Amino acid sequence: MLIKLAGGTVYDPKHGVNGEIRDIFVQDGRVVEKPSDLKINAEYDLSGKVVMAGAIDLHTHIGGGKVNIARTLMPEDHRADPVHRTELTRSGCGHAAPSTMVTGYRYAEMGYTAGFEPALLPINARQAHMEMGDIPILDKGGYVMLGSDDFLLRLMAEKKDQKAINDYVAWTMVAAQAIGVKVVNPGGINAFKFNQRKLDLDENGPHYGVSPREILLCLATAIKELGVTHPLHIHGCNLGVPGNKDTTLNTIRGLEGLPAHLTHIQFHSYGNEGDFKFSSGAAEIAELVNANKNISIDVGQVMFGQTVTASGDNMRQFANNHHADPKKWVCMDIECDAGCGVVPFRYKDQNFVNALQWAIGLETFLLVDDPWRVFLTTDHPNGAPFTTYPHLIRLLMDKSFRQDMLQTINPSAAAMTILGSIDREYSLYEIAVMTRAGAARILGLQDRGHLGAGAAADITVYTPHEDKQRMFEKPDFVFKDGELVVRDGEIVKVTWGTTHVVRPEFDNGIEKLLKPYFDRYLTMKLGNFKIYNDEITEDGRGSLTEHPLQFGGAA
Amino acid sequence: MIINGVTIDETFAEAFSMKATRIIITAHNSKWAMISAQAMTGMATSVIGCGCEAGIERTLTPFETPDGRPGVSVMIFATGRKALAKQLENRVGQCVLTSPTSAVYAGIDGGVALPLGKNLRYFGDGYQMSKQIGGKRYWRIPVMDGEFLAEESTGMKEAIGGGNFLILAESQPQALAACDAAIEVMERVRNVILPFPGGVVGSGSKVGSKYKALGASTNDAFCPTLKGKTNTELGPEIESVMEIVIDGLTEEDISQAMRMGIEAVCNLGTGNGVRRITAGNYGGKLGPYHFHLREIMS
Amino acid sequence: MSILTFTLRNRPDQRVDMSPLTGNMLQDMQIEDIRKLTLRCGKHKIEVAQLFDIYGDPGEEFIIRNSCNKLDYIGREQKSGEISVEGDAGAYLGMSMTGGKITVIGSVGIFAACEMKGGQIEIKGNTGDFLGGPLPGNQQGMKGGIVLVKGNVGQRAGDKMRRGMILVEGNADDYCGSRMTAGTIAVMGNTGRYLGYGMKRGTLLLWNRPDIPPTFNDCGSHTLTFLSLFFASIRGLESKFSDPVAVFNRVHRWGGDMSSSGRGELLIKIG
Amino acid sequence: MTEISDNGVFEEVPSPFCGVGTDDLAIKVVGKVVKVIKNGCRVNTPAFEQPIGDIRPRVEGKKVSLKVAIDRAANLLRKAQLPLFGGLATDVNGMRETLALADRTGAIVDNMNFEKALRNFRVVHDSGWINTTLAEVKNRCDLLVVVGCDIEALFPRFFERYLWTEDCMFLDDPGHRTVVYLGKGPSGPASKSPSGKPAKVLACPNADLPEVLAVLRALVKGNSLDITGVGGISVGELQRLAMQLKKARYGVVTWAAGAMEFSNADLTVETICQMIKELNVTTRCSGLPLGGKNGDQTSYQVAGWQTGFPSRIDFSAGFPEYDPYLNSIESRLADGSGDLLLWVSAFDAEATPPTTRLPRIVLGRSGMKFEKEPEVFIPIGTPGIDHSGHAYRTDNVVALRLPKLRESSLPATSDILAAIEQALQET
Repeated sequence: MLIKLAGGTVYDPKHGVNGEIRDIFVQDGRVVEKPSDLKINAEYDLSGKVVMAGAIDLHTHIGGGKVNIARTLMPEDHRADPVHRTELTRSGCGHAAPSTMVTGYRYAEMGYTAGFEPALLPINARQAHMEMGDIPILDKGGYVMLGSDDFLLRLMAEKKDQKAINDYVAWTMVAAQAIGVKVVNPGGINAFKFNQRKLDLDENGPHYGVSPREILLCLATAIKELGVTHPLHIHGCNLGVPGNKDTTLNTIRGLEGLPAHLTHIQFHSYGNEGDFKFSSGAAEIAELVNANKNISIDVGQVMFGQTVTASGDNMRQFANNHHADPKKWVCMDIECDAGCGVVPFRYKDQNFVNALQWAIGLETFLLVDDPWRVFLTTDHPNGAPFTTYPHLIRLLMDKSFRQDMLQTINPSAAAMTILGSIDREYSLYEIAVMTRAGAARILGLQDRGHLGAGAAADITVYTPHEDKQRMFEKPDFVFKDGELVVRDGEIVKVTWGTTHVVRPEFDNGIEKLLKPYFDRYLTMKLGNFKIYNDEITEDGRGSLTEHPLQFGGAA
Repeated sequence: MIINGVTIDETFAEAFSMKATRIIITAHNSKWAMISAQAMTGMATSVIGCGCEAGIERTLTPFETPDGRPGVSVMIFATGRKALAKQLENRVGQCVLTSPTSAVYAGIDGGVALPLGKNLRYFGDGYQMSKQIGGKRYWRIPVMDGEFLAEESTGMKEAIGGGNFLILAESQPQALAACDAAIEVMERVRNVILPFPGGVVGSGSKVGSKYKALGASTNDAFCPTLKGKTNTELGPEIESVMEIVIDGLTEEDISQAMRMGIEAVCNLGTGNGVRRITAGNYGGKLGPYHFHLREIMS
Repeated sequence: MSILTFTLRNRPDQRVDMSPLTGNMLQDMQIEDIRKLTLRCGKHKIEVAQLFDIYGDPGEEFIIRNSCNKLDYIGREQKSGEISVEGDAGAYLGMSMTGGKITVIGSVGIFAACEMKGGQIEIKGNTGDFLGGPLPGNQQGMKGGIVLVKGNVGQRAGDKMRRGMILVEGNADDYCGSRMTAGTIAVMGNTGRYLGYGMKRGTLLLWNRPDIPPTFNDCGSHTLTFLSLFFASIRGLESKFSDPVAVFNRVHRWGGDMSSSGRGELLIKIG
Repeated sequence: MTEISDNGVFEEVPSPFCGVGTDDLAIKVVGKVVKVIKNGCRVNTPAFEQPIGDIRPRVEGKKVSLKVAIDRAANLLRKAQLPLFGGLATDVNGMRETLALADRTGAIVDNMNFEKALRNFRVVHDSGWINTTLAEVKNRCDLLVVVGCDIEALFPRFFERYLWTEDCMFLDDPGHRTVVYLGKGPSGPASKSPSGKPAKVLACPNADLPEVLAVLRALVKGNSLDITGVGGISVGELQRLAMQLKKARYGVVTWAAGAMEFSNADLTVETICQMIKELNVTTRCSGLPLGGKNGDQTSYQVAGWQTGFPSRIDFSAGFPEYDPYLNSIESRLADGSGDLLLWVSAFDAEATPPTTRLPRIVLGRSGMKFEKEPEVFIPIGTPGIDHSGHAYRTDNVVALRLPKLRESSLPATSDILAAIEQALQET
């Protein structure tokens, strides 16, 4: 089967292609060089259309226990957005915490072909994979969460060498079928179990006497030494706390040049100036990010409306419970591994703090120079549901629209942001970088996020439009692995994507430490804890795609 | 125009736009409702010196009040919404809330809402309770004598302040008697109050003063003891002048009160020393409402 | 001119969602169009005329005759108009209605007056559980209007009620006024156990002394002025509540639920 | 992973039956006979050892081929106006297929134990909670309050595995943990500490639990009450318990919704959970709902991620509608709107469908017996014995990988339901 996508205007930043008219050939699910003699089975005339690789969301909460808690917590949100079945698609619910099938459909309908769950609790990774196994079309993957788990803290407290830590990290990644490692409020979730309500970067945590800075360094080093492409995915200390920008600045400085990804940085970019002791720290943070090439970020943009926040950071989620709207929330301590907190939020444009959060996110997007190192996220569903992305893209690409929106928010917040003075407008090329090529690069997905020969044929075709929201919310065509899955913004075929993993090597001897730990302290046997490949592949529609490790400096 | 020997001047009373509200105070018995009403309308003769003009409109039978207890209807006038709201809150807070067995309700429905129980409720220190009954919200505030009940808010209306007429008589006792006769009938008129003590002003004022600090001073043209020293308005037969000031919701209300009052005065006639009726104005330049005495009496 | 009347032909197998039929929706419609309105009935959407014999003139008022307990959502979101139900009604009667009136001659299912915001519901028979409650997950039950029940009400009447009045001439089952956050429930008959469970604010006005829940504290006997207003406000209802002999303002007050924020009250008639 | 040793014994076998995620069983399989040889208990051993009955499907009592049974089931489903899918005791894949078929046929799905589980679910819908999981209990819990359930009768190995442990990361002596029963007392000695200290029991009848918990919550809040006792428990005792909860470093309050057999028990669970939230203002305290036997939790989890709702979901409108009261099978059998019952019960042959005049399609654990023969009976395998699969344990966080222990030729729930769905599409 050979498909020709003819004459589209192509944006393929990995190959420096910036709006050039090109033909793209797809064979057996892959992009190929122009074949000389083969018969073309299908041709799409894409003249006047914009062609990009399928978009990749590198931080979206689409699977795992906390997402299902969020779903259970919000029946009213489901009732407000019922999704009908069709001959082709399953029914479900949409909006803040959509059902798995609807998650896949709605992402694909926006031209996304991959999404990564950033908080795979090791003990809950099996569930996350099973939920993601029910997300159609998208490729997926997950970052396993470490940093508040008692085993790591024990290793650190016992001053075990970096190698032991590397082995443990690698073992956990493999056992949890992960592509990266995330740390959430390093040590903080653990400290909360000892009734500590705050843990600063250089504060020693209870019981183990290990500081968040030490945890960050130790994990970032492990990732680098193991050759995992995706740098340590960091959800830092003090999320949401006014004045936390200093923690974030110190976190970046403290990484000592190690590669790191700071996630939903908007929630970590707050000053404490002004009448309400809440201000933007975006400019300072952007400046430091610009200066430190080892750092990448995603924004975690806040958009106005109802959503539900779901995080492993139960220390901070507990602290935020009085903001719950509607007034209900769940916190959990989980299996000496981590925790979770689920709190519904309604971000209001007339609320000073919410409006400034919105502005801080946009400032961050616009002040970080290098689109290869800043990624488009709302930390779905924490800042907003992922379905707001087209609106967000318009805010980034259209200054006058941005200015109009700025006029409508809480005036005190509008007065506190420099947003109005920023002229930058993202280009289509830059959007393609941050949502495709850059995301693939930072994840180590060599055959995704671009349109060169050998790439998986995940391709999105848009009709250019002055209103970029309209353009990005309803692509003309979406191909997944070469199959047409969306036409005119509607699902025409349901396929099943793969699960991306890396498998760093480790010394099996680590199990000599782990097995007795499992037997003595945990409630599950080591052997039952590991997720085996056939668990993901046995149903015939799931698959695993292993990506190579990188040594000698990634990216 | 002369009625029963009394000269009605060819002049007019000049009145001003004001904002007004009405509240209903009830209590265990009419005595305590009246005490509370009198206290809250005390020292409310003139907006200039008191911030508002307030008075008792009438007493209410148990059948006329929301809670079936004896009550008093009170009206309060001020120059603007803010001033009115502030005076209302202060006076209800200090004189109605504090008055034993009292409760307070809106006397005007609709229009711009002025807080009544809405702010007083905080006196309840968290123990206050709200109740919505028949589409209206009430606050139940626990107090030492039981429970103070206050409606959430009362309505505000556009109103008129400063309707007036002056009674010119041959002697002080005769002027006073004429006032008494006028007040007795004017008190029956709805939608008006007579904010001055007993409804009567013995010391009408003019605008301005030789002393810089004062905005108003004695109306020397009507002071009988100054006949020889000032540009007097008084003939030799006049020995005392008294004024009745009327605030009301509409021109009709004020006109009616003035007509009834002047009629009562004229009924006494020259035989009782009443000689002339006139009215206070500022040449028509200050107030938008002009109550021409002869039109009213025709 | 005769009142528009829908006569149910047969008891349907499936439950029927009656929400398209409200006073305000029908008042300006032609009879032909009303006949063609579709109602959800299980998996299917069927035309009104397939289920009901219809006669009379469209207007704000209509009658459902031969009604049964499978007709759900009668008067849902009604803004104005008047529905008379002759027979029983199903679940969610008058859900989210904001105005107008619904009268039911028979009994009704669960969640009557669910999240009702205004208007009046009168039920001559009994109601199921959750009268005036919220849908699971929602934070506020009934928020306004008056519900008058001449019979008995099921469990958890007024769950999470926020405003408005529920008047019960008969008895209320267990958990009456659970988790109430405001509003008034008046019960002339007896009340079950766990009265006002988790109640934050609001008033349970009782004619008969219940078993006082252990988390309500005695606040003594009082004459409360607001009760005069309460009775005055319902004087116009055709109910025992409007009988002048029913009026009282002397009560024994119990404050609670002390396990919750404890600002609610049981007011029990004295004498 | 469950390992098979040289002598034909499976080690470290996880159990889907007990709800608390026991995964240390040793099981010997000889042919089709399963024998628990280590770490069995009253719940798990008989569940594993239940012998296989028929393996042939039946239509109206006559043995038929699988294809005939599947076609008959598809025919019944095709004709049904409102099929009711009940039982729902199966593994993750079984539940996935159940929902796919329900979505296609416009059915109502209702787990057989949801009436009990709803006592917890309504709390999550309405107000939420602070909960913990078994490993945290094992390593941190210094005060366990057991509300209204006899843990050892329901979960025989709970104390042994999670409380009276040899090792514990954060308590000097796990044997010094305090255990208090509120309501029902223990039926056996399991709650007695290793040194022989019995649990404190504040006993009261079930029906008094709502009030006892309300009083406890009021006391935790610091409110004073007029009463001197409730449900036979003195306020002084409850005041002491309130102080214990406030002083505990990591208190855990546990309950089994299934044991709270009184109406509106969700309100009592809510009271417990709100109290726990209030305790967390100053100390740590968590809830631990116990349950999840025989795939209950599995069914709620999968329904949760595929529809947003845990159970009692009506697909007849073409999208999932949740009504935890009206969409119960019991209610739909009573009002006559359901016209076909499809029952899935892969774990417990005793968990049979209700007897009704409606036609019934039963996918039951082999050996299931009926008062009245269903139209279609297809014996199915048990996840974790006859085929591999996944099941959740009580704390919802941990999913167990269930191994296949024997060759029985009994099909998986998901295989049968997928075949029925396929048959529906073909004609």
